[in-house]
Amino acid sequence: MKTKVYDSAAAALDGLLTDGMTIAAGGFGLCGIPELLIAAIRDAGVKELTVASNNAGVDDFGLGVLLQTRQVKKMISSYVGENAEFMRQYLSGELELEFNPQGTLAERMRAGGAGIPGFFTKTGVGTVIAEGKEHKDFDGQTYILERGIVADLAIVKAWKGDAQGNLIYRKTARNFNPNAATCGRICVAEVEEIVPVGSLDPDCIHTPGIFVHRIIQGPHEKRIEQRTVRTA
Amino acid sequence: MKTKVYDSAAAALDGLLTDGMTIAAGGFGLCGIPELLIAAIRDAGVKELTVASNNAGVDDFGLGVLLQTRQVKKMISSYVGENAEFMRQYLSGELELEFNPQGTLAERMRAGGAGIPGFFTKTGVGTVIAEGKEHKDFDGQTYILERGIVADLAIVKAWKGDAQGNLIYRKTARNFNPNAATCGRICVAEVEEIVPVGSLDPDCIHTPGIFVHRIIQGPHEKRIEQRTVRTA
Amino acid sequence: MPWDRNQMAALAARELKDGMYVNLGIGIPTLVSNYIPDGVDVTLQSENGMLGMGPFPTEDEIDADLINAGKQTITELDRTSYFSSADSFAMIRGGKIDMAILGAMEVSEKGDLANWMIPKKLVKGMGGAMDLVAGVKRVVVVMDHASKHGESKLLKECTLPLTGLAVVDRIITNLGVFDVVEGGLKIVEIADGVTEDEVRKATEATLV
Amino acid sequence: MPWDRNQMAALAARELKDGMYVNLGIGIPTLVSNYIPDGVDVTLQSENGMLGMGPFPTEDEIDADLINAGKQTITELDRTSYFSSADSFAMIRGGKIDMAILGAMEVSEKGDLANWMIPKKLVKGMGGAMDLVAGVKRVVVVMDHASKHGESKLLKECTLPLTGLAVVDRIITNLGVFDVVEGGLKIVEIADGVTEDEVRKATEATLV
Repeated sequence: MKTKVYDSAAAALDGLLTDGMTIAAGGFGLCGIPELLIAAIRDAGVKELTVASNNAGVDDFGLGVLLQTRQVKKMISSYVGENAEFMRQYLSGELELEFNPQGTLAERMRAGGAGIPGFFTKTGVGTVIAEGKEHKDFDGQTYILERGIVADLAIVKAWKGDAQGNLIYRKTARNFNPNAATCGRICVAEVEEIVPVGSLDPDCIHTPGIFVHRIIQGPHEKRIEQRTVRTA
Repeated sequence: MKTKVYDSAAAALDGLLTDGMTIAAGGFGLCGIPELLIAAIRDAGVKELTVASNNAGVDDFGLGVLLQTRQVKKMISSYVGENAEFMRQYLSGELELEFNPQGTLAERMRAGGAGIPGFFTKTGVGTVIAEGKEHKDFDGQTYILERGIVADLAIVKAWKGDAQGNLIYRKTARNFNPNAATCGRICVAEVEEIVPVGSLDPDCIHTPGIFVHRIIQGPHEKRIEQRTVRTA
Repeated sequence: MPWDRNQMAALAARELKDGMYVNLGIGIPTLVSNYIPDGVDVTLQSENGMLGMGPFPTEDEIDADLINAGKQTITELDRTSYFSSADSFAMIRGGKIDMAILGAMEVSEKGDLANWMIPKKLVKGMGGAMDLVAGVKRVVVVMDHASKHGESKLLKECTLPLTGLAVVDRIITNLGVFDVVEGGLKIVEIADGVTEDEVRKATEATLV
Repeated sequence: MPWDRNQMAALAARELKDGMYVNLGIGIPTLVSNYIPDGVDVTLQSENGMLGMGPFPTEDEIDADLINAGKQTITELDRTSYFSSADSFAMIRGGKIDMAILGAMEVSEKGDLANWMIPKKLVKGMGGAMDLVAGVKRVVVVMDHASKHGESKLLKECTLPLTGLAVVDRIITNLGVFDVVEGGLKIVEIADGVTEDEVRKATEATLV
């Protein structure tokens, strides 16, 4: 089989980026974000992006760098409180923002990847989130219809991966990554370590290789947003 | 915390069984079926059951034993070809049968467990499966609405589990078990080995303990349906 | 005397029963874990994808891959399991979490909750709050009784954009404990030294 | 001479391209794995929850926890991963599988497929067939051209309950290879020694 392993983030994204495309990104806050691929997208200069990601990074790291360069037209996110530049662009009308409840966003990615164009949820009923959406009662309770997300490109970060594209995540760095990986027409993964095929436990592979088209190895900065400690 | 560990299948089911209830069962063919809990349900004599399970066992093993004793009113399954008694009862009108496509059944269980009362799928459009179901177009394609399944009781079989109810499955014995586990109001699990809390890798737990209310340990027969071999 | 933050957290901790799975919001709710009664074993969920959240780490234990829903570094326990965000919210939406203890800006007498947005001022996003209040079996709100401007936060109708409709079961404020019941809020308990009259004067919502 | 089962399987195997993820049905399709061309590396999916299916086991390797969708004992490979049935069909429904090679009872000239039920006679269930034909990118059917009674299985309209509507891309029979195109079936190839006239006589479906 042709290898899925690429030498660099730029090489792995070669030919995949177009202006106006939709990108689904894994990560929660700065935890488990595809930082190398984000940086390569910045360097590629592709514009008018719609990005589905729970958060928008901070001003100088994560997706925040794509806001600095004004490459993002629209964000689909649940929480953007850590990013001052985001708030500035949004409040001045330079950036579109579609707020999704966190669980709705995660499920929309999973649904898109699973061939499910729509699902019903109670989340957001009676709030601004429900406006304009189909309402339907099941067993006496009201639900709203939410759409699956299919992205042109998914970018994810895992802990370990192999040349077949099999991925394993570590602790809470898993977060949105497995869901984002499934919803991209193409998925590019960055991992901390590419290991030989056969060395990952087949019962513990979180993202089977079928979802992953290209893969690169770190190094990663893995910045911490809030160092909160107790005294030993 | 009160322990979730019980001494026997009968003890684990005590107080949970009522005539007319709906039970979701894991397993595919005879692989990864909750054989001890099925036997205990037979012994308890509870009747008029609706059982959601991909298959119906064989005549004398798995869910087949509940058909022999006429405890099942209705099956929700995708394939029942291995069970002669099933076919006899069904063709004579003694047993109700709701065929679900295999992926629709698995997704219905997952949806029920995930608080999703309905989802749209392309599977079955234009076939008998779509009759009487809501049709809806998304992006020019037609889909049908399928309902989530919430069962009164889920019974599953795992490889290893701990007193917190965390479960790990082995190879293709995983199958419907993680999905069935989530869709029961109560879930009882049988495992081959109960291991100390902390000995399962937290990144590899397939079913977090929150889904599992009671747990028992084998031994299991693990019957093989079709021994197909090659010469070495 | 009105209760302070720690007393409110201790009161919220009384809600916890042995074996419960609980999600704690940011602010006073995070203090609740300091007051879990002896003999009560609860498992904390972090909605980014973790069950069995441990305390903050020591300097040596800090791990960039291990944070809670408030993005703070934390630790794991023996019982811990990790899962994807879709699986985490499947758990929440599916009604598997026994209780959520959350902060709020406003609560109405019908149990409507507003805690995510002040139009044109505070637009950070709802995060997982809408999913939690829609899915969790019991929702307990812990908040000050009045705003900084002295206005009641227990209202007939919320004025801010809602997080959820008729989702709150109990409210713990610095003045008392209130249950959402048919027709309004029922006083369950009042802080020592605070009179019912004072509570009534400080509350816009109907007290029944 | 019409093709035999192995020749049909070999023809189906020519469909396989390097790097594909493929699901093989029961019957002749399972034989396809014996004819995968040199230099072509495909990964076989088993819809019960496995990617990277290996050959049948030796007696020593038999494992009750390791079966394929036909419930036969199998083995794993270096690349293998396991997952739940919901995740397996998410993969199928989500269009991640490149090709399914399936048996059939009837195929219509519009690509409708019937392969799961003969009313009042054979009521075993559709298993994963409806999901596969609805979700997989390319569906190739391998079957005899005629029924045991000598009737064409390539029809204008299916007479049996459908598995899927307009889902088949290519049909490989013992007489030839046919593509579903606008207006009917297009002859791609005919078995050596079989004449086009013979094929036309044996076929009810419109041949274009």
